[in-house]
Amino acid sequence: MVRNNILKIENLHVSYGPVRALRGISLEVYEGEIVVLIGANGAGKTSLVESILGITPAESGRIIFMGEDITQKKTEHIVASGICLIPEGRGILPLMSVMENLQLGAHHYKGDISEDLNIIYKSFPVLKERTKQMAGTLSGGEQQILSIARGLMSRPKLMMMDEPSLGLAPVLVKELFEIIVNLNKAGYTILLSEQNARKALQCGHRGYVFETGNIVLSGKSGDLEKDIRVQHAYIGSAL
Amino acid sequence: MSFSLYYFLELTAIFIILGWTLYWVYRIGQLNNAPIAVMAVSAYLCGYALLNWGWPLILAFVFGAGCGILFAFIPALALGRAPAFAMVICTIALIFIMQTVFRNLPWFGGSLGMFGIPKVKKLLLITYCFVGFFGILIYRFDHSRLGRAAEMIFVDRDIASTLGINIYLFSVCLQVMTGTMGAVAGMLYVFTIRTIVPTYFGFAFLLSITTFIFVGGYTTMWGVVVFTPLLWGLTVILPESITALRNIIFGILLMVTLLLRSEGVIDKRFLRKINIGSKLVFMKIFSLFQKIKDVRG
Amino acid sequence: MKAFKILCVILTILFFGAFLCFAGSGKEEEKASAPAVEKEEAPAPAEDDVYVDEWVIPGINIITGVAAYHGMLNEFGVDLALEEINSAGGIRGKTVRVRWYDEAIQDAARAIAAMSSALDMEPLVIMGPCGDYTKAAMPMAVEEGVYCLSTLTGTDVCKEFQPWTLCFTSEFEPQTLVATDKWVELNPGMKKIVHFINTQSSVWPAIAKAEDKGLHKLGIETVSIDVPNDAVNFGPFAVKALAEKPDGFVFTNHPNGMAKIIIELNKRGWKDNNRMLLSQAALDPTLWSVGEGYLEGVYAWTWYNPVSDNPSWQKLSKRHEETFGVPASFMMVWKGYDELYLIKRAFEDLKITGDPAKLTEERIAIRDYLNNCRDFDGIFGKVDFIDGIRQNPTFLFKIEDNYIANTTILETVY
Amino acid sequence: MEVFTAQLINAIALGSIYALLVIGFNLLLVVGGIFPFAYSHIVVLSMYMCWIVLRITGDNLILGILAGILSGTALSLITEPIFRPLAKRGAVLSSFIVAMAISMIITDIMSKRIHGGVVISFPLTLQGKEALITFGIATITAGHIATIAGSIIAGIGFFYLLYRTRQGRAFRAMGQSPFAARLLGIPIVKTSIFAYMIAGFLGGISSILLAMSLGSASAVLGDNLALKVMAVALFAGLGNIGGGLVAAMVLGLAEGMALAYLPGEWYQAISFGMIMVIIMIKPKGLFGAMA
Repeated sequence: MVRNNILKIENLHVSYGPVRALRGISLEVYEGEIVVLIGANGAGKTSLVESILGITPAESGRIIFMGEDITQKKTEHIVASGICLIPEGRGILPLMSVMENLQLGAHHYKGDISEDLNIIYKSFPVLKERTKQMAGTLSGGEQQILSIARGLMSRPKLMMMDEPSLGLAPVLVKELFEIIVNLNKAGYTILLSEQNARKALQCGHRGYVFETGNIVLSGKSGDLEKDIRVQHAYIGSAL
Repeated sequence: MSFSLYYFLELTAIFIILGWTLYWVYRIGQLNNAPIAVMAVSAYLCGYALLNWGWPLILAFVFGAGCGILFAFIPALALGRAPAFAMVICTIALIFIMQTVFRNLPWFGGSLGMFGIPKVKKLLLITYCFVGFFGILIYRFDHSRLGRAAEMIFVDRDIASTLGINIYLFSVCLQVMTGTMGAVAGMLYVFTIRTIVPTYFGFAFLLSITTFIFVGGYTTMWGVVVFTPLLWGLTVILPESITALRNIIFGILLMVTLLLRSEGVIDKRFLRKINIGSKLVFMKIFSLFQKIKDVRG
Repeated sequence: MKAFKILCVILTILFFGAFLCFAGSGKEEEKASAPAVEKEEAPAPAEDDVYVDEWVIPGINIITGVAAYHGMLNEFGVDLALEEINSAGGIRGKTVRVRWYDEAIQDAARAIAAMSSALDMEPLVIMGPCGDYTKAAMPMAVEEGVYCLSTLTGTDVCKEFQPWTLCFTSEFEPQTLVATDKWVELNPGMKKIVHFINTQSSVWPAIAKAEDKGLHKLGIETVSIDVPNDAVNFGPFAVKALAEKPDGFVFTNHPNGMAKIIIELNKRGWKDNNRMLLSQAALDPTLWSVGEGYLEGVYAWTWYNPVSDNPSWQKLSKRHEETFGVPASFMMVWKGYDELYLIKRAFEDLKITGDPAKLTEERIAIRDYLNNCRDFDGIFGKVDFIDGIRQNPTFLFKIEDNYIANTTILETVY
Repeated sequence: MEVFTAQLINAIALGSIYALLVIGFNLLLVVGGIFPFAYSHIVVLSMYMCWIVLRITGDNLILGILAGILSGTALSLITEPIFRPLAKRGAVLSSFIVAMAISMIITDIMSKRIHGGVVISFPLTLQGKEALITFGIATITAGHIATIAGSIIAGIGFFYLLYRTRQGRAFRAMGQSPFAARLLGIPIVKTSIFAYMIAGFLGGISSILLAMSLGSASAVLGDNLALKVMAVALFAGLGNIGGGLVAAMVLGLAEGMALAYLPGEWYQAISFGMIMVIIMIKPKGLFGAMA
């Protein structure tokens, strides 16, 4: 069945002053998919994610989301139209309570959000216990869950995650990827940029491999996993 | 030379020394106005020694400087670890406190002040000797091991302490050193004015120095040297018709400069360009000489 | 790099050398008195021609800063005088112009810059600094030997720089004695008085001391309360005063503070305004602006008569009312007017030529003439100057419907 | 006993003046990301605007009050584009100096261009000619009640705004981490403009309350208030809004009592000395920063 295209990037160029971070990137994301971006640090994964959200301006190329060109749009409009980013290092507000962080997640939505809160509290009971606590007092894992929950509050059509497994204990990483898969089953399209290539490719449908600002390889995650170059570079050879 | 030129040069030198005291302590990220309070202490004590005890000039000068340095220790020891803004308000408070203290102590002539400080011959030469001396001191500091340590503290205090730099001691030494410069500047200022009143070392003085250093550039020592004469000269030669607008012109100038170059006109990048540029020019001249010598040789 | 190190060493040695010569310069014996000690006869220049084609007199004034209205009112008075003099043929046939320099307020560096630019004009006389920092600018003028009309900076400062400066305020002690005697006489039965003072100003503490002395002589106890310049709320001072259960008040602080404290006292039940005496600096426009409606019956003493019927004062006061809507009373308004007429009289009587060759000679002539100028026809009528100090009578008056009424002139013996 | 209550009322009035100003100061500091030294000057300039309108319309109070509030808001909004590049670069120190430059310009305008620079005083209808309640020498004037009530209402309203409303959460988020705020879709420019507007609005109201309680305004009032408000903010901890209110009351009481019971000439040294000692002991301020 033909799934409609959520996100389409055509020949995107992004640079920070003299440094050219992205050199002509093109990729697509279809509804209900988990697309994985793997690559070394500084290969341009974070720059791509930030330029989609409009934080770093794109020099040339186009970003089309749900058929609408959002390249020049302001971040607040992009977030309101349904893209959320769970940033590297989780980006929660430590001196505000868990409840306030969640409420901020739905900042662009002016209506009643208590119904969304209940869903979140049902699916993540740990947040319900700590709802009045300052977010800074939560553990690493809990902060990651809060970050994801806050993303959900904005009712996204596309969830972008930038290295969510960073700094988590192995047992929590497993739990994290289960959450990602469950979310996907619940209908959320996810764009996952990850260092942990093995885990990411296992739960992802398709993947792109980044190197110094351009895509060197793309395809189904199964094929990528078997590809020798990917194994050498990111998974560590199975030999 | 004409009066206005003489006093222009004299006051520019004193403003430059005080600008450097702000620059030097800001090298480790602290904004310190204590030298202006130290100015008051050294000026008053030097004046008192001259007028009441009748000491010779050089002895009174050294006595004033000594008391100034001792006094500079008090805020330095207390403010070693203070963050930038806390230090600003503390030292401004110290200035007002010293003003009140000298106004109410019976020996210093109260708010009427002290009169009749003798005129010092060749004061201009002496002032510029001190400017040169302090300039060399700061230049050597900037290009020395200490300068690099200060840069490290400015960038990140925690990493600096991991490298074994004792930030507290560094800050105290810098504050006492700039206190000395403040003491010397205070006495030179009083020898220029030849009367002392508690409010000489107050808010108006602070405002002009802050303007000079922030427009000139507070991350390099040359910003103050270039911009103090420019800005102070500007206010002196303003034509009669627009002297009334002096404050507004100053305010707008300050605002525009800081918006365009938030670190002042002469910042580190500007200096690097000049260094590279001057080396190129120097090379060209040098090679020109070579050619002439070859041709003649 | 090595060359640079050597250069540094040489420079440092040079500086210490200069430092030593600093030691050698020693104290230069130069008291404030004039170099030429003996008083020679003022030279009457033979020919009557005037060297300059226009008299340009430098004036140092408060143009910028928070007290800019002082400078503006000073210029207001001088402009009127210039109009009158120039329309009546100027001084010795030549028109007069005043070149203003700005000394700002409480900024010594500005005061020096203003005075040095004025001195660079090789002037015959300077319509002197009028702010708190006259003392910063005067040593320069005294050393150069130029007479400065820094008229309102108090007798103490004037004595320091005598004979090179003129003072419109006379000795405070005799004046306050006469004023407080008359005031106590009009309000019998006062035992204890609260005295609001301001220790931050350089002129007012001396007046306060003289007033205290006068009151103590009459057996009245005084309690001093200091009102600082930057006070925002004046309630505490009024309460502190009322707590002393006084019989009356004397104000020797900033007019803005005077008016505010009087309002606070009235609001806290003090009704007897006659038992309040404002010191000589009170007649600032601030007093009328802030104190409107509360000053009924308050006494004040000054050394000039703000309701004098002298035609020139009436003219100035009328023009002041047309421009500002309030009749003139502030000393800054008329001080420039009298200064300019003093200069006119000196130039004409001494036949000043303005010839650069005779500059020093003429400066000393002007100095000696003005220091002891007899029955000068000022804005308030005839007045004498002895040793640079103006001999004023003392005026005590009451404030009615926000202006000055029934003035009594008290003869003062100096 | 009357004397003490009278001095207490004065001190509380002084404290509430500082509290009113420190709220706007902290808001601009937290959300605007700048050091708003010129905030008190903007408040005093709005007092002047209110006075001008009162004179033109012949003491029509409603128009005067409206003028004060509108000019406070407008002036604060005018400074927003000036500070925006600095806030974006996070150059707080440069914003302190630019604010000082603005305060120089405002003081110059007030000291020459309005009423010839002479101190302006407000009509008695605004100040209240007679004291409302008097017992002995202690009096409570309309101005006192207005400022105290005003500061309490402003404090509570401000807390409600910050901790209970959507916009308040956006303010605090921007204060703590502008990057995270952007990710959450908070419009950075619109929010900071809104923050300037609220601070300006509060400044306008404070200018009216100040006119009622002080009864007059002068060019130098701006500088005096600015120094005191900066001291209060630092005393409580930069950006700490709750702490700012408490510190304003504490400093107001201390200064009021110092004015009342200590010898006058040492008052300035003591009040500044106290601030210096506290900041030396706790450089981050009494309550720590950015709560």
